[in-house]
Amino acid sequence: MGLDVVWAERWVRRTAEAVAGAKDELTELDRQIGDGDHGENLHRGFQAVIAKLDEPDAPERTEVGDVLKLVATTLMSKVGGASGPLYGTAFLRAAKRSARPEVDTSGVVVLLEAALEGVTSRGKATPGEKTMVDALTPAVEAANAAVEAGQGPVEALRAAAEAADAGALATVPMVATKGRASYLGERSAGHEDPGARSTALILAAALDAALAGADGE
Amino acid sequence: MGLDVVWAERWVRRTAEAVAGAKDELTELDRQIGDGDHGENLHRGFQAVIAKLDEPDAPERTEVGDVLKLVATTLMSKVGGASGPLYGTAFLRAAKRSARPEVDTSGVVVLLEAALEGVTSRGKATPGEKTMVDALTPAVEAANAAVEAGQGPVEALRAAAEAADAGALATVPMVATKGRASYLGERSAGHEDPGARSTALILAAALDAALAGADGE
Amino acid sequence: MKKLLDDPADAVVDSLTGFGLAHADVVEVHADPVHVTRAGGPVAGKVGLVSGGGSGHEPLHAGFVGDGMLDAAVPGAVFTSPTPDQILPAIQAADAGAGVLTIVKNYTGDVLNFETAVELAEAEGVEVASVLVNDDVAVEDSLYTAGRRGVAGTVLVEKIAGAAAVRGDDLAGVAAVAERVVANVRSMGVALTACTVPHVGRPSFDLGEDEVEIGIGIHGEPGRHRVAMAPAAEIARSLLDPVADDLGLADGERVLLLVNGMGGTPLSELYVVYGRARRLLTERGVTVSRSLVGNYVTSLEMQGASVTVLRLDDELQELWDAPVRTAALHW
Amino acid sequence: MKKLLDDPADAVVDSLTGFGLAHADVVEVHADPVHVTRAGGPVAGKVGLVSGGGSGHEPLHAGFVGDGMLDAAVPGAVFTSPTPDQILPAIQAADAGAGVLTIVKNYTGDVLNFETAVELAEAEGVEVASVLVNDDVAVEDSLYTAGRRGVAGTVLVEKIAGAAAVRGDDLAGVAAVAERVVANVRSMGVALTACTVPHVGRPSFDLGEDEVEIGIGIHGEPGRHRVAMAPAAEIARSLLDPVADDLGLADGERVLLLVNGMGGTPLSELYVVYGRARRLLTERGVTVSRSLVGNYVTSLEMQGASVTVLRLDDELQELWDAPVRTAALHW
Ligand SMILES: Nc1ncnc2c1ncn2[C@@H]1O[C@H](COP(=O)(O)OP(=O)(O)O)[C@@H](O)[C@H]1O
Ligand SMILES: Nc1ncnc2c1ncn2[C@@H]1O[C@H](COP(=O)(O)OP(=O)(O)O)[C@@H](O)[C@H]1O
Ligand SMILES: [Mg+2]
Ligand SMILES: [Mg+2]
Ligand SMILES: [Mg+2]
Ligand SMILES: [Mg+2]
Repeated sequence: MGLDVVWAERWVRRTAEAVAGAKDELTELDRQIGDGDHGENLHRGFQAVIAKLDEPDAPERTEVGDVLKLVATTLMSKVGGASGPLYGTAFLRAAKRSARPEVDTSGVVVLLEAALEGVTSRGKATPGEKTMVDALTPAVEAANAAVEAGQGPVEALRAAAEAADAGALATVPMVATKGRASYLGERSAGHEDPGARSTALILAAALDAALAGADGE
Repeated sequence: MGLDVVWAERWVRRTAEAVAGAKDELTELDRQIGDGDHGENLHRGFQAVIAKLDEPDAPERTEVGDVLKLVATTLMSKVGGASGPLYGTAFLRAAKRSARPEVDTSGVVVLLEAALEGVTSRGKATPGEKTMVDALTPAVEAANAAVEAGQGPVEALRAAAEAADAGALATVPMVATKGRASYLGERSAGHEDPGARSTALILAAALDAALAGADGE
Repeated sequence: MKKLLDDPADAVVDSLTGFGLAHADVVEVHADPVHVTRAGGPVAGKVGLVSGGGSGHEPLHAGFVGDGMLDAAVPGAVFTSPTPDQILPAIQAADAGAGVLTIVKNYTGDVLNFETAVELAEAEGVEVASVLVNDDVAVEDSLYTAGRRGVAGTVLVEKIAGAAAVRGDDLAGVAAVAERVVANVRSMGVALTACTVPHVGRPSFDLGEDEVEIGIGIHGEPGRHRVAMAPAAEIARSLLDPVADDLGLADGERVLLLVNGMGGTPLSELYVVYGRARRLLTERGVTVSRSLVGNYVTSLEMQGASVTVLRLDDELQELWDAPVRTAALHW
Repeated sequence: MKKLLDDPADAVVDSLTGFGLAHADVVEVHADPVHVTRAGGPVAGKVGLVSGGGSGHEPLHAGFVGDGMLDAAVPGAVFTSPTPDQILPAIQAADAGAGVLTIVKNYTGDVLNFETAVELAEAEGVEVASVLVNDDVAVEDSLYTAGRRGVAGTVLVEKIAGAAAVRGDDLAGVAAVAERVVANVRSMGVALTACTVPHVGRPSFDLGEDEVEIGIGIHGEPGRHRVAMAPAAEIARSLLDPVADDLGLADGERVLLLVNGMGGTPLSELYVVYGRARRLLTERGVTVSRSLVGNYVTSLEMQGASVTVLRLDDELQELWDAPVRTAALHW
């Protein structure tokens, strides 16, 4: 089983569902250390993505990158806030590096690496600054380790999703030095970063989509 | 014992004390059906009256009317709101009719009648409109009855004070048709009129002052 | 109660002091007795305009002192009419020999205190005319009340009468223009929250979490009736309809639409209400040719808004457009 | 949550629609993508000015579109930066061939979205310069943060850069004036209450009945520290001192003092704070030669205020005094 266009579309739809379900949770996290709009921002963005996906006369999408590019441009034009351009650039770079019908194990790593590079090139955050980078960085590392251990693409996604979840949780004690939460200084400690949490959600959706495909769903 | 300048000054001081003590109660009544400032208005006014009374080089006051005139002009210039000119005019008319060293029983009636006339000439309220008129009108009638029954000035004041208190209580079920409370229509019923209550306080203070004098206090 | 104040008892004076410092080019603030006059004194030959009332409605009235509007304003204690000893010097300061028009909102307290002051001013030889503003249609039956209250329409009366005075109208003329505005302006307001008078320290009435009070006054006094919170379009309708009906607005007429904030409502919400009210007027065939949206006649930090409609003709519109240079209105 | 809105999801668009109708002589509101341009289009030969950011700060920025200030404004969702597809057409509409200056408040979201839009605009052949406003001294150590935020000082940058553009400065010149304002303006704010984002429906942070939050941002985000409610004089000091210290204001200098309301605070309280802040400046030997008091850069219905000081010289003061004709600033 490969990670093809069907997987990519399914990933996007699962993400939209996951974001819809977690909207209030994300907003509450952002309310604690930001401005309380992260859930709404992402929800607005992914609803727009789904609307684009469902457009009847859209050109046929044959490559994984086609789907990711649609996500990228839609998030960039619909989300606003910090997360819009950051996720937008992440998906845009990932799209460029996945311009083929199917992504294999090392393709997963390439895709995630490109996404991380997109986020850091725009946002200039390094690990430990309490941002989405703290979920994405361990995800890339874990996927890499899976490849080196000779595992398949689904296992690589599983490793990435689990590492992102752990990475998001690990932001709790951090003191933010990037993004809005940085204004709180020490008071930002004790709360999970909303962007790190949403990154974990997105990667969990990628795994779900792959598992659903494997089950023939 | 007569109601002389000493009585008049004592009346004013007792009123100031009574108003200070009832400030919150009056304000709460006004909050229910008005704009919540009656206690503060009267308190501000009578504090100013006391300051005037205490001025060291004030001309000697020999007539009851001298004291009442000081109250009138001070209330007019310091209270504002509806109650300022109404009480101001009441005391001014009362002052004019008590331009003598001492007030006897019928003098009490004349004084109260003049006050009532002052309020109605300015405010155009008739009994039953849920205003201070509903305390002052029965007070005048009761004092009159005391005179006709041959009672003394202190008894006349007692009758007036008791009637004013009953009159204030009787405003509770009334629907206001004058003053701010009138804007509430039916909703003004069920609350005592703050101005009627303050009138009852003022007349109770007049009685207190007379009793204190009678006790040689 | 959390307010940016020092001693609540000094709230009015402290605020006026800051106001005077910030706008020294436009106004002069006098401390004893408290009143505000136009910087530079009265304009020779021009009818003087004086208004006043309880404080807590800022920028009304002091914010409207200046070229093209008021010559003096008299702020009382919060929600309490000023006293005659404040009003008298304001009238005298505004008099340049052509007489003075006092613009009084119809509240028993304001009426009685201005009446007394006018008597005193006339005794001092000042010619005075008075106009009573009573634009609040929330007060339905003036037979059973102290009469309709003066609310946000006051700012329109002050602006337009001010322009008539600058134009050179005599006292009777300025008064007639002011009366014409009064005759053609109606308002109605809604409160989402009550307000808290500084020295009282608790809200002026109690309002449930999901209730609004329709027909609110501007003194923290409750309104006509209490209803469940509703969308802006519905609230706009419950304010605009009684106003337009009372004015008897007909298809083809032209109006000024003022959506006024009560102090604590963000501008963004006022524009939502404005858009809704305007649509309702358009549906009636009425053209909105002039507009004003903002906090002009407030109730401290109350959340809420009022809708005011003034029927316009060429003259009133021209007087509205005439230049004005005050702290709060400026064009 | 009680707000004068219809569907909270449409709050921004509904409000802008009303705004556009009320000020059709000054602005044009575009719906898709949402942006606001000056009525009459760009002025030939003049540098165009564009600003934007999350909504909820009204009248910022749309209220400052008009002669002498902005050529276009781009409102995002409430407290959320606008997107590049909104910003791009605003930049294009503001361009009259002399290039465009974008004025961006320093928030990660605004910076990133404007950056993207500017790249796109440049690709379309528009010459663009950008200035970042970061006047909020509450953010102490920019090494450990996203840098100082842009708050109320933004309105001063927009006004003064706007006047420079009208004067005929070229793009580099207008940008230099804007940078000079940024270099000389500092602000700090306090919140008495939190605000509620319409689609969130609950306050953006929790604040006790007797607490205030010092160093508040304008996005409902908490501030530097929480202290017990205090008199206005004390609060004014805790805002003014860090501002004046950071500016390094010296005896004999001249400034513009802006006391800005956060949306839910009555004007009367802002003047109290103004009076206190002004006294503190006077005590430092600093002359307040220009003033602005009112709700200009708000946080929805938040109660609170900010104090902004701009060091003036003859040129900046002259540009401040230059005529302006927008919905929210007019002289
Ligand atoms: N410089 C940055 N680099 C990486 N991620 C960032 C940066 N700044 C902010 N973020 C992420 O963005 C998230 C906030 O997104 P969102 O709430 O949508 O935008 P905004 O902060 O503009 O309201 C934060 O939780 C953080 O993970
Ligand atoms: N027309 C009137 N005639 C007599 N008394 C009146 C009239 N209008 C108001 N009052 C009295 O004044 C009282 C309110 O006084 P106060 O609260 O001090 O003034 P305001 O209503 O201006 O705030 C009422 O309770 C009522 O008794
Ligand atoms: Mg956010
Ligand atoms: Mg009262
Ligand atoms: Mg009152
Ligand atoms: Mg945001």
